[in-house]
Amino acid sequence: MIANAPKITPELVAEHGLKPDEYERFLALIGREPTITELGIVSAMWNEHCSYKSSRLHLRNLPTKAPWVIQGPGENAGIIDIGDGDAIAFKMESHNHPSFIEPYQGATTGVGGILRDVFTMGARPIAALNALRFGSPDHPRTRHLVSGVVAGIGGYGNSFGVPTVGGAVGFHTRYDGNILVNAMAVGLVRSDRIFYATATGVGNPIVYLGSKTGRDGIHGATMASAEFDQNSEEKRPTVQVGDPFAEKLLLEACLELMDSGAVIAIQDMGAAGLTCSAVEMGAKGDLGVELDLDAVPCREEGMSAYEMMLSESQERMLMVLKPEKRDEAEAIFRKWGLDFAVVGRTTDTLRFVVKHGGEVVADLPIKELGDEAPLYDRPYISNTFEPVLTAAEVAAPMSNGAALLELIGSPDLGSKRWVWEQYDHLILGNTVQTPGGDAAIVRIEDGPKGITLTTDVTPRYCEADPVEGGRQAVAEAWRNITAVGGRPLAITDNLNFGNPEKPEIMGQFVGCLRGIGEACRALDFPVVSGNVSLYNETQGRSILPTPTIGGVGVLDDVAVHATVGFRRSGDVIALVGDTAGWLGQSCYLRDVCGREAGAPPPVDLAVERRNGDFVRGLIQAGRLATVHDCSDGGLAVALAEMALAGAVGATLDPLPEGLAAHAFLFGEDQARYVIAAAPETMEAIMAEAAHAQVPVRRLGVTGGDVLALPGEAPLALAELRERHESWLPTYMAGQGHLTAA
Amino acid sequence: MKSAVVIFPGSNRERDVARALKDAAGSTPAMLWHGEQALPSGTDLVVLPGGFSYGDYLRCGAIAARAPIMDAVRAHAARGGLVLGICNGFQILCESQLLPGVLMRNAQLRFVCRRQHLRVERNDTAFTGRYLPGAVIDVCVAHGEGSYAADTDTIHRLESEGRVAFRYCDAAGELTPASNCNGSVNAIAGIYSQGGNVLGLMPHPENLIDDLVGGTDGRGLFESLAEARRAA
Amino acid sequence: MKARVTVTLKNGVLDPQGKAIEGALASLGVPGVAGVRQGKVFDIDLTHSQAGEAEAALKEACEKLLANTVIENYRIELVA
Amino acid sequence: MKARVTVTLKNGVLDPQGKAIEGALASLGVPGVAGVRQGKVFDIDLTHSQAGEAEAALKEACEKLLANTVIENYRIELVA
Ligand SMILES: Nc1ncnc2c1ncn2[C@@H]1O[C@H](COP(=O)(O)OP(=O)(O)O)[C@@H](O)[C@H]1O
Ligand SMILES: [Mg+2]
Repeated sequence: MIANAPKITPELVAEHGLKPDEYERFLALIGREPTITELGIVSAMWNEHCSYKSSRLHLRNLPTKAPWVIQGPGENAGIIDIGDGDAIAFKMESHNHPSFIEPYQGATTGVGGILRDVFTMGARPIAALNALRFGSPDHPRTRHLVSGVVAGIGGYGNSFGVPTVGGAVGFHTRYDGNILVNAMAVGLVRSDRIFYATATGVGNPIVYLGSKTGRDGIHGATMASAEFDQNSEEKRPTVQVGDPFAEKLLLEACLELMDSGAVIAIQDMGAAGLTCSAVEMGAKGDLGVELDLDAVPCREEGMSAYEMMLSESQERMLMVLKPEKRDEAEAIFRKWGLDFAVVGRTTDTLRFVVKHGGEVVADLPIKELGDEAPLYDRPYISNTFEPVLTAAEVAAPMSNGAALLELIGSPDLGSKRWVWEQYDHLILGNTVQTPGGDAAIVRIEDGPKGITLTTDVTPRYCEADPVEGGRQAVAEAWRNITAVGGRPLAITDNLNFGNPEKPEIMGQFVGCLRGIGEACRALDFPVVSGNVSLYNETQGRSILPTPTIGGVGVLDDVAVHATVGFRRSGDVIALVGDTAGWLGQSCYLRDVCGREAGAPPPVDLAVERRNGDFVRGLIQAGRLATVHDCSDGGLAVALAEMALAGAVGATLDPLPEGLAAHAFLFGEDQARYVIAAAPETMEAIMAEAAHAQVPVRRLGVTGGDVLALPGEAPLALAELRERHESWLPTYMAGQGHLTAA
Repeated sequence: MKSAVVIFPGSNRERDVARALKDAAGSTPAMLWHGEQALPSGTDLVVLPGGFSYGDYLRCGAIAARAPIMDAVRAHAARGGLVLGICNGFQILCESQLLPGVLMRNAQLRFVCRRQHLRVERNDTAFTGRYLPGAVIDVCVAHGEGSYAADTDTIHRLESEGRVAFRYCDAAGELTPASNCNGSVNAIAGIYSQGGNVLGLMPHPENLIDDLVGGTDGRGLFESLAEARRAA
Repeated sequence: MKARVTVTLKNGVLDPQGKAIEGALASLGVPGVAGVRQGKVFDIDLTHSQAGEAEAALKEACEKLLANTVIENYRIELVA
Repeated sequence: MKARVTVTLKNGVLDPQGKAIEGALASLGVPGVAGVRQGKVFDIDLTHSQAGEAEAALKEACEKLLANTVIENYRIELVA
């Protein structure tokens, strides 16, 4: 029988993050007191991060299917078909808490983990993105966190050799104690060469590959699900260190091994390392698993079974191999200088048996570890909605030009060049649209196909109205893909929220999810993978609800696409979509007027689709090549970005009557695109738009080196550029700062 | 032209340069594992590609410079064979003492990936024959340790012997502080060996060979190599 | 006054650099190397005249900047 | 046997990192820092039983790999 020391006390149970009733449930399942190793295993399997116990119920309502979806949620990454036998694997994942504690290593291991998810499926990573949220620029830790996180993302991706082609960076005081680091990876795989985590066959060897196991991140998964308190800075030694070089070797070795035909199933060791990976492989395949920990390659001496089962050392994989291919597989791993050890085998017992030092230290029912994990229908309350603000309730600025300068130079809307210049966005030689456009464009091998990628969410909208905010996040991702001419195909999501045990936070979660689901359905833009990060709270204060959406679209001919910058003088500029002048929750209201108030702009999904399809049709027909969607900051900011990107100015026509100028210029109405084309082309476009009942309004003409708003002194592009480019570098050069080494 | 690209375990721009060799120089390179002892016979050009050869944790290129294949590369260079080291390849050439000097951490202490103008300092070498004299080309950089440094004597020798291959400059060809992307001495972006047959440079001409992906200003280097070989 | 600050990784924290160097030394045929861990040294010139003051300043420097106390230990030595 | 190898930049070689640290310490308000130069330490476990052999191996390690003798000096100490 299993030796049982130490004794399992209620304190020990609580330290493992298990609630008393959850522990009772576990006791009932195994019918005896667990060993400490078993307690560790169940605490890892049943925490929020692995079991999705608060979110599962609601995630089920998301649309996950479409004819082009090969693999929806549930595997390491989602996979979509892009034609010609090519498929794209992608997923986004958070590394929020570790990055707050140690920004450089937290970010590196976040990137490493998501890259592994993608190549575990047999896909070679071809692009990475990230969405980052930091606290107020005035918060004493913000600069250090920005510096470390950005250096860490670059440090890992650059060395691994994947281009980081897009993302988002935002600042808000609600992230002061809980930053968000969401990383997305995208890989290319032949659709008949995909690998899964499901083990098959009894008696097959289970092989451990990659780096050695150390005491890193023990209880990392539990930490990721626990609300922060002031003591958490003391949990420091659990920090994991990333080794991009080892990951690069692991990638090459895994892909070579997959080509050899030796692999039956493969699973990366992510959160809760060996535990989650082994249990998932067995449970998915309706098989038992027996592990012998004496065979696990260890970096440190005297590691206990408990530590080995919970270690989150990075750059490790678990595989089930065809027995006859074992030697061939081992030779491949030795060539790449990686550890290779047979650590167990599949069985027909449906038990998860772990041995160490000749003794059984765990013996658990494998299916139940996953299937019987707690599932909560947590109570939630819908948020009280903010009233709609009319333009009359929002003060006009002294000068629209001055307001534009302020917005374009603000922390959220200022250029993020300082960030993305630290990411190698050009490696592999396929980056057709670099950071700075609406969505990145990456060519597939030698073309002509390409994919287009974006990450989006507007947390202040989600906070003010979760359903509308959820819809908007999806719609904006769809719009950004459309704006470059891509056909939006599917999304991954990274749902970052506060403590789900609070009904109002659960209300945000449920609301956002409903909005996301509605938008995905209406836009044929299913969810194929994702990640949930809850308990993003410090001392009772939650982050803004931040469901980051990572969108993927396809371009049949990558040469036919649109870009943001004005191309030449004399083009006519026009606005696709209606403008009511919606200032509630706008950047103008927040950054110029100093208020965060009102309902966010409503998203009409039918209109969204109609306007987007119209714009995409023109791009794909080769008739329109200058497009920018309108989002944060509204029309004026979009126009300024187009002028700066193309280094060509513009002069606007008189503004529409019956609408306050500031509402027209800074309102954040949805489903809008700014387009520019030669006069005769634009004339034809406007005629077609009228026919198709798509509202298009002429805005002005391109030319010169100023942006001239009607009735105001023209703004020199040089001044706009100076404002746009200077905030972040100036901020980062601030007091006592040193780039992470 | 017969070319070979050496692959170290952490190389990551080997496919990029192989594509450039094939597209612009018409040469499909042999891909050579770093553990090999010899180059394929008849090799005209050896390329050390960009990447992080062994993780580059100690000093960039330090471990790669001691790899078995490097003896063969040295012998090839000594015979007058062409060697091109790009980015990490340049670091490896310096660590191997095939080229003088060192590449230190960028002056701003951050990795930098951006478009970058270069002044082609001479167009009478095997690497630059297709560029016009004094040409300013638009390529890209992507490195964290590319700040070229050497003692004053070495710099003096490089300058007086015309061994500076490229300098970081602005669009007009001027050397300004803002255009020196990493703080290199004399804005040096690339240098030749004494015999002119070994070139190391930090920027990535191999990523600028296609109008769709940023432009074609990098093609000239590969076309020059092909042409030099035909002329030889 | 001069000081040397030595910053090393805490026990148990993975050291990819040390690992790579260990592998390289083995393949270069350097005998007998069983483990390598890499750290940093800072040689610091100080204007302080009192050892106590200097040490306090160095401690502050380590905590605020030189060491990442999440994963690193530091040691301060006054050398002259 | 254990050893510590310290690798420092030669005098006259520019150390941008040290300079940056100096600047950062000043703006953090750490008093009295007049100069910083950064180097590396390697803590090495050896299987040698004789000090002479160990030192020879370490010297080889430094010359072949650990130091770039164009710009760096090294020092070897056996510690136990
Ligand atoms: N963290 C980041 N990593 C890479 N690129 C980024 C990052 N943050 C912003 N960018 C890039 O900067 C550009 C502008 O970002 P953003 O304002 O979020 O665009 P949009 O409003 O179109 O979603 C985009 O091309 C985006 O990819
Ligand atoms: Mg956009």
